[in-house]
Amino acid sequence: MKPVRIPDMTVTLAGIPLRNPVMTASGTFGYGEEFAGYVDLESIGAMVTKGLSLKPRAGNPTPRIVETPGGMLNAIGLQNVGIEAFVTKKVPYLRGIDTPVIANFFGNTIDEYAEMAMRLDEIPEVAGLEVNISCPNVKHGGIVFGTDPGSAASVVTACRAATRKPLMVKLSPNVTDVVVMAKACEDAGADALSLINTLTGMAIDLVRRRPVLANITGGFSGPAIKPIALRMVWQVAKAVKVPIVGIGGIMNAVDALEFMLAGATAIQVGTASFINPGASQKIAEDMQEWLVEHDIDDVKTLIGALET
Amino acid sequence: MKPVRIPDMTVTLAGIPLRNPVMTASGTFGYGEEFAGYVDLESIGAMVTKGLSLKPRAGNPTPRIVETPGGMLNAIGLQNVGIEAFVTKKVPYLRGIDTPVIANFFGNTIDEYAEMAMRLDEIPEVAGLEVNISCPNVKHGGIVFGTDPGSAASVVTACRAATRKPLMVKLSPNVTDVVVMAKACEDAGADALSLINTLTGMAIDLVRRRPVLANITGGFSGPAIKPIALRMVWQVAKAVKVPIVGIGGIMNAVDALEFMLAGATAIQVGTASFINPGASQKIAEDMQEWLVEHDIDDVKTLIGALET
Amino acid sequence: MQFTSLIISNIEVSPGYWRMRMTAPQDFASAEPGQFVMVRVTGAIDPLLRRPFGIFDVGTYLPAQSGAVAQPYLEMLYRVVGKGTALLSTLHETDLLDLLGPLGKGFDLGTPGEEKLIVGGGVGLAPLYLLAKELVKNSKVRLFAGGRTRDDILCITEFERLGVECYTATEDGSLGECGLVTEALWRRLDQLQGGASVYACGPHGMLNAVAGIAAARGIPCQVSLEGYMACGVGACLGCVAPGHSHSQETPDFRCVCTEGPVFDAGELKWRD
Amino acid sequence: MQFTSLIISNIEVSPGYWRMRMTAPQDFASAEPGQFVMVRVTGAIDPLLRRPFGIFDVGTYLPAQSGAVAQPYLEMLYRVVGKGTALLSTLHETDLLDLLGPLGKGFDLGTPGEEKLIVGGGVGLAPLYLLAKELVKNSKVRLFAGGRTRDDILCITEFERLGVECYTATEDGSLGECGLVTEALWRRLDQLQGGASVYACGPHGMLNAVAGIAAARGIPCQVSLEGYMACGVGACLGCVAPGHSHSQETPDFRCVCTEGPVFDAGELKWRD
Ligand SMILES: Cc1cc2nc3c(=O)[nH]c(=O)nc-3n(C[C@H](O)[C@H](O)[C@H](O)COP(=O)(O)OP(=O)(O)OC[C@H]3O[C@@H](n4cnc5c(N)ncnc54)[C@H](O)[C@@H]3O)c2cc1C
Ligand SMILES: Cc1cc2nc3c(=O)[nH]c(=O)nc-3n(C[C@H](O)[C@H](O)[C@H](O)COP(=O)(O)OP(=O)(O)OC[C@H]3O[C@@H](n4cnc5c(N)ncnc54)[C@H](O)[C@@H]3O)c2cc1C
Ligand SMILES: Cc1cc2nc3c(=O)[nH]c(=O)nc-3n(C[C@H](O)[C@H](O)[C@H](O)COP(=O)(O)O)c2cc1C
Ligand SMILES: Cc1cc2nc3c(=O)[nH]c(=O)nc-3n(C[C@H](O)[C@H](O)[C@H](O)COP(=O)(O)O)c2cc1C
Ligand code: FES
Ligand code: FES
Repeated sequence: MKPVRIPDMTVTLAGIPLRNPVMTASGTFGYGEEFAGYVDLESIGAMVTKGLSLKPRAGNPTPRIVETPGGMLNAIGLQNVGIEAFVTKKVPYLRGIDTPVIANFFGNTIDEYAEMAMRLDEIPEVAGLEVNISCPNVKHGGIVFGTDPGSAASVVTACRAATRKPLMVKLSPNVTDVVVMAKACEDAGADALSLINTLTGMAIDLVRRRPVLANITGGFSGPAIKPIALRMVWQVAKAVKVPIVGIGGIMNAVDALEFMLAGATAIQVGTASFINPGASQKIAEDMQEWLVEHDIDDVKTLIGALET
Repeated sequence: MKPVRIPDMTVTLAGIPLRNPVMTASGTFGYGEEFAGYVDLESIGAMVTKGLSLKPRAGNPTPRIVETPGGMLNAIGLQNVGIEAFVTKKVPYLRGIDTPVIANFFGNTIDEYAEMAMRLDEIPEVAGLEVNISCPNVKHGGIVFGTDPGSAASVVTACRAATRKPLMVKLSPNVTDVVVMAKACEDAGADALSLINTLTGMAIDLVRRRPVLANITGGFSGPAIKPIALRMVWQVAKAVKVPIVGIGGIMNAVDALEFMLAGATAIQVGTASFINPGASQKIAEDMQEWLVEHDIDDVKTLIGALET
Repeated sequence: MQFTSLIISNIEVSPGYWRMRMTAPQDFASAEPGQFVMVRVTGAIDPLLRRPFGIFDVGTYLPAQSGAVAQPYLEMLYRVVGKGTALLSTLHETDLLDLLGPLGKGFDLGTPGEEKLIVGGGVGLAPLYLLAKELVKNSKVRLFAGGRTRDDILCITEFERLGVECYTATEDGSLGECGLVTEALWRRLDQLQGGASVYACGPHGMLNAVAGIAAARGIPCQVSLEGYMACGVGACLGCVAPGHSHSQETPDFRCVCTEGPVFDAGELKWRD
Repeated sequence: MQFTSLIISNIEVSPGYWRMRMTAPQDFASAEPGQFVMVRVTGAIDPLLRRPFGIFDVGTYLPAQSGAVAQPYLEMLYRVVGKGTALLSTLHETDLLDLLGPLGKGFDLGTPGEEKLIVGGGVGLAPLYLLAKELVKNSKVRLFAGGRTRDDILCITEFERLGVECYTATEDGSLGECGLVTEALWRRLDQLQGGASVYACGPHGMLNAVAGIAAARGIPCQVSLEGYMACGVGACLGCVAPGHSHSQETPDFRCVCTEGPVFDAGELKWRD
């Protein structure tokens, strides 16, 4: 019998070394602490925080979530504690955990985005930034930054100027051509791209004749969206040079490795953490086991290794 | 006990009277005949044919389909018998069935679209036309007609000029703003809009390190996509005056009625016919039963009756 | 805590209402009344999300075989309303379920000796049985159980066995008084001498009424809320309920899964 | 035909291979060997699509109770490879399944009296048992069964009971000859006197080899193909296989579910 070699699971994401490619997705893992009883937080590659804004945000009225076939819709409305409370209430806990923390954030204007990037730049516990551009531009008629390449580039340029930390841009899938968006963000200085954010969906309560969500529409996530996410990751990975973080419906190690084949350097586990709070750790462990079984030394050899 | 009133299930779609709002979706019901053993073809509202082109088309190599969580991808590649064979081999059977037949068709150029519309116009058994604009424009670098409002409008204008039959345009969901597309088609003369066509997705075979589909990407359909379809139908119904046909993940009568609340005058059953070949008839029957239970006289009162 | 549970029994106790007993880890014996579990009803993705259920009872079960080890169990009382609960009701003894729990903040047991008034609407009784079991140790407990018809009045015998005095009311008069159970509650409060506190679980309209009654009488009232939940651990922010001072301008949302499901009625915003 | 079937038994006949007997409508008795069924393994949406399986056997079952009505049944022999088959293997007697069938075009039974050579690879044996049952009525039948290991050689006893002469070969030599079963087929053909025809089902590589051998000897050969199927009724066009004259320029696709799954080898395009 051959001695079992432990495969190399490390990857480097825009300069951030990760012990394995498994990150947790923004908005699905709280600020880490919520999952401490279910996940060894030092077993995963990185944690991404709930999306942060300058001021605390209350979010939308309820109902905010609804299940759909193989997925869910959420209209949380970006409820978050705000950057002040993040620093005073959440960072101290994260300081004790030896796992990179990526701060996900957003703004209502380009200036707010830039200010957030500047503020986050000052927090030593923050290893990198993930800009959520799927937010309406309040100054320009509410068109979502993330669906217009020009606006997206402006946001990225402004954030880029405001931080020296690795800057990751999270792309919206609600676009005709995600490659155009990806290139605009890369050209504007993104160090990495993460995709996909949620698709826009809707659910109806037939008997009440009303939308289920108070917000009418919501963000669609979960296993149902995986085929779309995988397609977009593959398209973008072919078109850009910066590393890609694959997100969307990842429920297990096989899903995660498929995203890596499609071109992702790392992946994020979102909705799966709701169904199984230990999902991120389990996925990292199962990925390693899969590599052992398939006699692969280094997870990095899978990145973009899809044969087409 | 109150005597049970049989609810009025009829709707009129762009001048075509339907006995009920349930149609079958293009590419999922063959040319009707395939389902004769499972569905009373005179129990449904209308049948839409597999997409037709001027010449027969072979379609893509296999594998052409793959299951995904709550859905499926197909890359049939628009295999079809061509309009000649449709007239000689399929129409004679359809002639004997007292249910409107809508011919779904496509072309590689605007001229081909127009020619198809003209040819279909001559077939008395064809009650209406459904233009599939989710096809690459071979003359203009392969950009899909259905993702550019200008190209879409040109296709519709050309078809409009070529036929006096009711002309329905089938919209692609792979766009940033489906309302822009819808309005462009309405302005160009569409009598009705049907949506959604499939989303673009991908599946990977991890062990073989290859895409599952020979075509790499495929069209995503089934219950998984329902939230996106419902959202788009709602958005479009608010923005246009022409009737809407709702399509996407409809598996049962509740789904169908939800689409009507969102603004659809009729609906199409697609993937569901694969899982249950009798789905279309069952949905029509169950819709009627639901109306009886909820004491609703006329299905038309539900169209767009969502309270937001 | 996440654990796999073996179903011991799953029986229909009233049309559409089921009671399921399943194995639990040792620590479950100390679950607080009012806490809940999140149940994954299938290993497949449909239904996808876990379903929240109150803890109806906990205990230890001694299998009939001689020498068998005593097995801690938990019970749920659930109503079949949709896909997930329909699936649950098809499960049998020895089937396995994946659970998270005990989750959330339970009921405060209040001042020993003072009278305890428990109000439950339909399946809202579920988390109140374990509560009553605790409360009867130190206080007089009365239960006010309401429902639409007699089929919605559950497990009264079990409460009576604890020594709880039970009042029932149904909207159609098919069991107990005809009308709302809150009327019986009013009457009891009128007769009340000395301190008391109120515990309620049920439809939001009923909780609203009970909170109003308790506030009018100036007695403490705890309510157990429901909310659409994805995670159950405070991460998704799906389950929130408006706190007392909540308004569009001064938003104040509480997390039902971690700050609740049990709240002091005064902490929450109620319709007038 | 769409029907609900009650499972009579579901047993593992070799590691990873299961044989399921289930009730069938009366008409099923006339199913052709080589036809298939489409099985919905769950009422939920995961897995979504039906799964195609060959008809291993059909028959009539007389329940033990006196006076019970004779019950037509069908059998499937299936290998657990993924989600759907894994789920199937967890089902028990009295569970229900939703089926479509019999579907497709079966085997042509050929000229009575001539020798019939049946070649099956692994679970490819599934549709060949019913075929053998028909063929033995009029002809000498030999079975060539191949697999990777002895676990992949299935139900030989059943074939022998029909009077079929069986040759087995495994790639690892753990049962029968070591090597490919096509070698035994070559040898038999070398000895052959008079007409014969070949029937094959199994992995595409094996079918390719068998078709080549039969063509080289100029004897008729029918093969049963697999294809990814969504509908099973000729509507989705997912399952197609390239016909003999297929090329990029002159495309010729055949529908496996309606024109097949059994084809004359000569109708199809093979790799050289
Ligand atoms: C803390 C808490 C404790 C509960 N305790 C009990 C109990 O002990 N017994 C009992 O019968 N029911 C209880 N419920 C309600 C129970 O969770 C729902 O009835 C159940 O989730 C319905 O699932 P379904 O799949 O059958 O219905 P569906 O309508 O198909 O569910 C669809 C989605 O809506 C959610 N949902 C539906 N109804 C409710 C509801 N009333 N509250 C919250 N989410 C809902 C489901 O969880 C699911 O995500 C409790 C709810 C909460 C929040
Ligand atoms: C006409 C026909 C007859 C068959 N007869 C038998 C039989 O008698 N016994 C048996 O064990 N198997 C048979 N198969 C193969 C069987 O259909 C697949 O093994 C089964 O569908 C796998 O399902 P799964 O969910 O376990 O695998 P998964 O890999 O999870 O399936 C995913 C998808 O791929 C499809 N798929 C996977 N493998 C195959 C395959 N080999 N052929 C076609 N589709 C596939 C599934 O149907 C499903 O849509 C037959 C296939 C065909 C086309
Ligand atoms: C409840 C919920 C809240 C989310 N909040 C955020 C957020 O604050 N910022 C963000 O960039 N993405 C947010 N997302 C999107 C996820 O990070 C992820 O991109 C998406 O859910 C797709 O991945 P999944 O299918 O694995 O869930 C949220 C998703 C969910 C389900
Ligand atoms: C196998 C398959 C073939 C299809 N072929 C066509 C087609 O030829 N023309 C067309 O306009 N739409 C075609 N469609 C799209 C469907 O008509 C429908 O828009 C889509 O499947 C979404 O509905 P569903 O989720 O109910 O399946 C096809 C879909 C499938 C699954
Ligand atoms: S259920 Fe997720 S925060 Fe409460
Ligand atoms: S499986 Fe649909 S055409 Fe053959």
